[in-house]
Amino acid sequence: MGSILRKVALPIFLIGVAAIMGIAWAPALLCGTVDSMRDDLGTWYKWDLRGERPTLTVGNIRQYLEGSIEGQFAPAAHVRFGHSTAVAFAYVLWPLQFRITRDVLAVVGVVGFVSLFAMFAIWWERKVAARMQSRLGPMRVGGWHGWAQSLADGLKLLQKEDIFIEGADRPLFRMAAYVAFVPALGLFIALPFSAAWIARDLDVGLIFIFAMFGVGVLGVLIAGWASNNKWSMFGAMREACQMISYEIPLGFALLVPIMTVGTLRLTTIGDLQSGGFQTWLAFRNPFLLAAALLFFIAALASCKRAPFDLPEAESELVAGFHTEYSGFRWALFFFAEYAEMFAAGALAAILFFGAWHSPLPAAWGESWRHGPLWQQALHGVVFSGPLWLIGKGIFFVYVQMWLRWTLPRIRLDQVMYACVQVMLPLAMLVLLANTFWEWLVPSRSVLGMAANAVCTAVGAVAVLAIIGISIYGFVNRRRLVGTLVVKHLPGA
Amino acid sequence: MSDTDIHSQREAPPGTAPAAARELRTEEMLVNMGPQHPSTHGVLRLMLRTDGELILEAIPHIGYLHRCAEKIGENVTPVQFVPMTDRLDYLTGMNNNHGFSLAVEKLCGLEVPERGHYIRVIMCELNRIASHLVSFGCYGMDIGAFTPFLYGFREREYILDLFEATCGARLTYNYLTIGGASLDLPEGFVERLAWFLDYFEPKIDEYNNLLSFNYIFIKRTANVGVISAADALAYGLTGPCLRGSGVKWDLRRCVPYEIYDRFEFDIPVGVPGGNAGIPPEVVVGDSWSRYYVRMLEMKQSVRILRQCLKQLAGGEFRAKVPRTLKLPAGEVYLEVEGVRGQLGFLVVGENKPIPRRVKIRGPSFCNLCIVPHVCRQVLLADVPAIVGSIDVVMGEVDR
Amino acid sequence: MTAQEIVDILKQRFPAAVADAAVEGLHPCVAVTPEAWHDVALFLRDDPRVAMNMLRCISGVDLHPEAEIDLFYELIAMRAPGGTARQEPRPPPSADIWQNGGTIAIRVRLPRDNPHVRSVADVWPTADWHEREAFDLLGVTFDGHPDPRRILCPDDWIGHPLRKDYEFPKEYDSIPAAAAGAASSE
Amino acid sequence: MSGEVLAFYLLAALAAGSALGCVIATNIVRMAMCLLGTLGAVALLYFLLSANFLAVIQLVVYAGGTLILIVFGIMVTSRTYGEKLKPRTSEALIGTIVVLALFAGLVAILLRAPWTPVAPTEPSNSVAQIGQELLGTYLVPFELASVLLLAVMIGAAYLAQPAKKE
Repeated sequence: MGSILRKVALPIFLIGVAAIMGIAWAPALLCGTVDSMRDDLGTWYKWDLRGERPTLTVGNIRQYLEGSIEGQFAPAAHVRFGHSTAVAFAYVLWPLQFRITRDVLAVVGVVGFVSLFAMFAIWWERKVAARMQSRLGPMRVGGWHGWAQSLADGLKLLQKEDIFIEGADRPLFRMAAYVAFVPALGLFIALPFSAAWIARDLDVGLIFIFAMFGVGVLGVLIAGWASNNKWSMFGAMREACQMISYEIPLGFALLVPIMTVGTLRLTTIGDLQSGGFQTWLAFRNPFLLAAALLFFIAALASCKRAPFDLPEAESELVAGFHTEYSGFRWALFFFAEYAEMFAAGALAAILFFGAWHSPLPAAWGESWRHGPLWQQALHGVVFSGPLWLIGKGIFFVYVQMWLRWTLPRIRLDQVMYACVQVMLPLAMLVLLANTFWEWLVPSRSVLGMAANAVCTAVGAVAVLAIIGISIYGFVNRRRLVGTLVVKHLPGA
Repeated sequence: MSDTDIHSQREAPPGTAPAAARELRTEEMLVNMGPQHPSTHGVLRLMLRTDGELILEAIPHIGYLHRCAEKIGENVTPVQFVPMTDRLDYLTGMNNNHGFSLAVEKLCGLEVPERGHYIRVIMCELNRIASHLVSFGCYGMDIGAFTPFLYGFREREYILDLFEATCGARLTYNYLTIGGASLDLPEGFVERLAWFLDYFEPKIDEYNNLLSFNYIFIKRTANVGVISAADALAYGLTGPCLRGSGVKWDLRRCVPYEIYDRFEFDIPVGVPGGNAGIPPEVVVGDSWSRYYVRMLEMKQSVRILRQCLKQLAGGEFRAKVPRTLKLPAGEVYLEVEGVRGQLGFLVVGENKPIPRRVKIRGPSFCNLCIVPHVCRQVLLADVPAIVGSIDVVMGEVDR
Repeated sequence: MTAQEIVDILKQRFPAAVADAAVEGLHPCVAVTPEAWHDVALFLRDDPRVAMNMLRCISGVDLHPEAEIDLFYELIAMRAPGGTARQEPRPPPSADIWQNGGTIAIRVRLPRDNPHVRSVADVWPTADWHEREAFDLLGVTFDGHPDPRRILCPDDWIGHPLRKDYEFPKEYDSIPAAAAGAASSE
Repeated sequence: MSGEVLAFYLLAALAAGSALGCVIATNIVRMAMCLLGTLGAVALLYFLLSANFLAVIQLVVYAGGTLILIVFGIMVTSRTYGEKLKPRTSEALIGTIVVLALFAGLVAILLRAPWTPVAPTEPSNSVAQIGQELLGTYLVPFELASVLLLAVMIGAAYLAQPAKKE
């Protein structure tokens, strides 16, 4: 059994990925179909409106699918179904017009995405760390580069005993993991993967995500308190200090793009950057570029990643706030951490780096967007779609890993110093400068266009350098890794 | 806990904290750091009396790895005791073998043949590099940088491969023994060693770029745990810890033993920051200086090894040692420059094959006793930085 | 400064306390009476001629059939560049290398039952742990020691293991000893 | 019963239950956690009322800020780890009287209020509106509040600074 699995491991892995993507794609596609049917039927529809809405009947949908009603925008317009198929599909599509169905689907999607991403990211982090350290990392479980390592770890963690420490405050100890995990999950409700891929398009989406980052800290605090362990306590206090302090520069850095675009709705912010690479907000003027950097650093501190990983500094605090946790409760903290890492990366992408748009102007693909199914799919890959946001998010997660495996840890007083004495004044300064810039320099003026061009050039050089280094590293991957490792370990 | 006044509190000598700080002081907390703690390098246990993150007092408790090495030394012959010395400072087995063998040879008046001397120096210096690599990597870990650890171990593997080819063991060698070395160097050893030296020397600069001159690393270690030269002498610090305090003292040069007077090498010491590429934050005797002395010592070891390879003589590698070696009455105390400091052996003979007493002066034991003196009014995160820079191996502290 | 010179200075300063000296052997050593040892130690550290600024080791030796215990204090004078030094290292020293200003061992002989000697932890702080070790393993009591506890053995250990007549316990804390009778040599 | 009504009753029950828990819990950190339940449930109620901005601010300021400060403060200063906090009988009595009076007052107001249902309107851009109002109509009180906060901050900084070395 094992050997068979090992042989077909890579296909299983790839099919799994494809299936996950498919599961994620399908609801959006189907919902879109239903929505276009309603549009075609002349009913108005808007996502977050309350009030009376005409509903489609199964019969409407069947007629639509059979082609008895001509639709203009529906993808189904290009396909003709037979009667029985149409009936079957009609029953599948009918519930999708109700909000509750979509919400359930969204929740399932968010939970699924977070868990899968955490498992992927843990495996990937181990691979990244290994590569940086001339090792190979997980190589055995599952076959190809140990892709099933996280699955195996998850199984192991599920089987582990759920240990309660003598003298721990049991209800709080239990609750802490959830209090840490739920906000990390909750922030994905307002996080758009693309303009249409969002569970709830809140008009205050940005602050909601910000709030969720803040509430998650309580879990860590409570975990440290309830563990009845002095190291956990130290970790919790460090976390509280760090988070409360870094929320302020984080907030200031967020204000800079908000001031430029004038909205808190993330989908609007994203769609304002659809005009190609040079319209990405970070490249609009130098202060936005600086704000992007400040945001990333502050977000790093909020995600308690190295060099700001003081709450779990293992050389000082054993394991910090989760010293006493075991099994699945322990895993929940990591799920939360990786979810927050991705959210921070995705937020950076949405606010500064073109959201779900590719560097190509979205206008070029406008005709594909309304074309047949394959053109729509291609549009999602080439111009704008959730794949781009997930890709950018993963890139920023990678940067966080890269920093973690390179830099030493900062001391607590230095963390505070960096926040209060450096980050905060800098963020305020950037905010002020951006205010004056937006006020005095119109984006169509010579100065505005020159600043845009320079920043775009800087960004382009950075992107090209990263791509170049990656290709160089990949081509020479055998040479860069220590010879011992290549010779002695399996899978080389 | 107020974070802004940490520095003022650190500067204030204990007991004279400003009035406001005394008023705001909360309960003191006793925390056990170790014996199972990631950064206590084995089974050191520190009792920390803390006020928030501020350490008021750190009391080391040792003895968790006590294996009665000295009692064993009184019950076996010196040749049988050599393997036991491997297990003292388990990272520097060769140096320990060497020190004990020298002491017994001095007591019995044995002469080591020429080639034996060179083999000993080669092995000791290689082991010094191997041990400093571990120290470099672990210190990175203590500060929170993971990657240097793996790099240090990667290079150490090459050295252990050489040791394995020579004596079959990778950690507890029992190779340098009374009268010389127990085996000759294997075929091709010299070429492999020469290759390794060429490979390794540029790596040191790479590590300096990666860790030593990293801004965060400097901020974490410079001006932390400053030990003055006078304190270092009073507390019996030796080795890189003493040299980090600016005392240019190395037994290999100051009280020459073996054949170290035939080689040219420098004694790296801690120097004040700002000159010669040393970061301006650095103070003589701080953690960074102690750490950096080790990095420079690796380069000097490479230099010694190069000269060794050039001068390496042929011939016998071990003197004729009687099967039952009788230790004459009297005692001898001999110190060698071990990796962590001066490793001393007192051997008392009484005209029997078994010594009356074997006393081991472990450099880690003597270096560790300064911890309570230095870990005062520092932050919790500084404790690993200080203990790590003193670089103790508990096998030698507890013996 | 050679051992002979140190011994001469000591004999001149403490004629009563300094007994026999063996400067010629492998281990240049001078015997000092326990009562005078603390004063001698202070003198050895503070006298500019001798200036033994580092205590390297304290070793206790149990002379079992005889009813005595020897304590060896290994001292060394490390001279900063510019200080007087006779014994020069063979390669020409660079200007700032510290030099060996002489070594000497002090032997303090104590009675085996109830050995007492004044602690020198206030003279050389490093003596603190060495003396604790000598107390732990050999049962020598150091008067005036700042922290007279056991150091290597547990606090509730009975006996002093490095004594020649020490009997290994059959069990400790109701854990049976794996190798009972390991004390006997082969 | 529609979903919204169901959700309202659930959230109201959660808010009230947590508030009750906050009062009767004997461990101070558990009280704080009950407070989190109340604050969170109230935030969700705001969401239910389409007052998104208010809800989010509730989360940021109370759950994410104030509550963390409270818990942090408890951890740093509390010497009552594991100790049970129980009000004295007199305290409980006074508390009950105050609460009953408050409850009676609220009920009276609720009964007297003219409840005219308002047709649900499309939510406008509430954030922009709030901004306009704050920096337009209510500029003076807003700025006064900021000045007060600034004074508080300066005072706190003054109190926290270490005594000058002589």
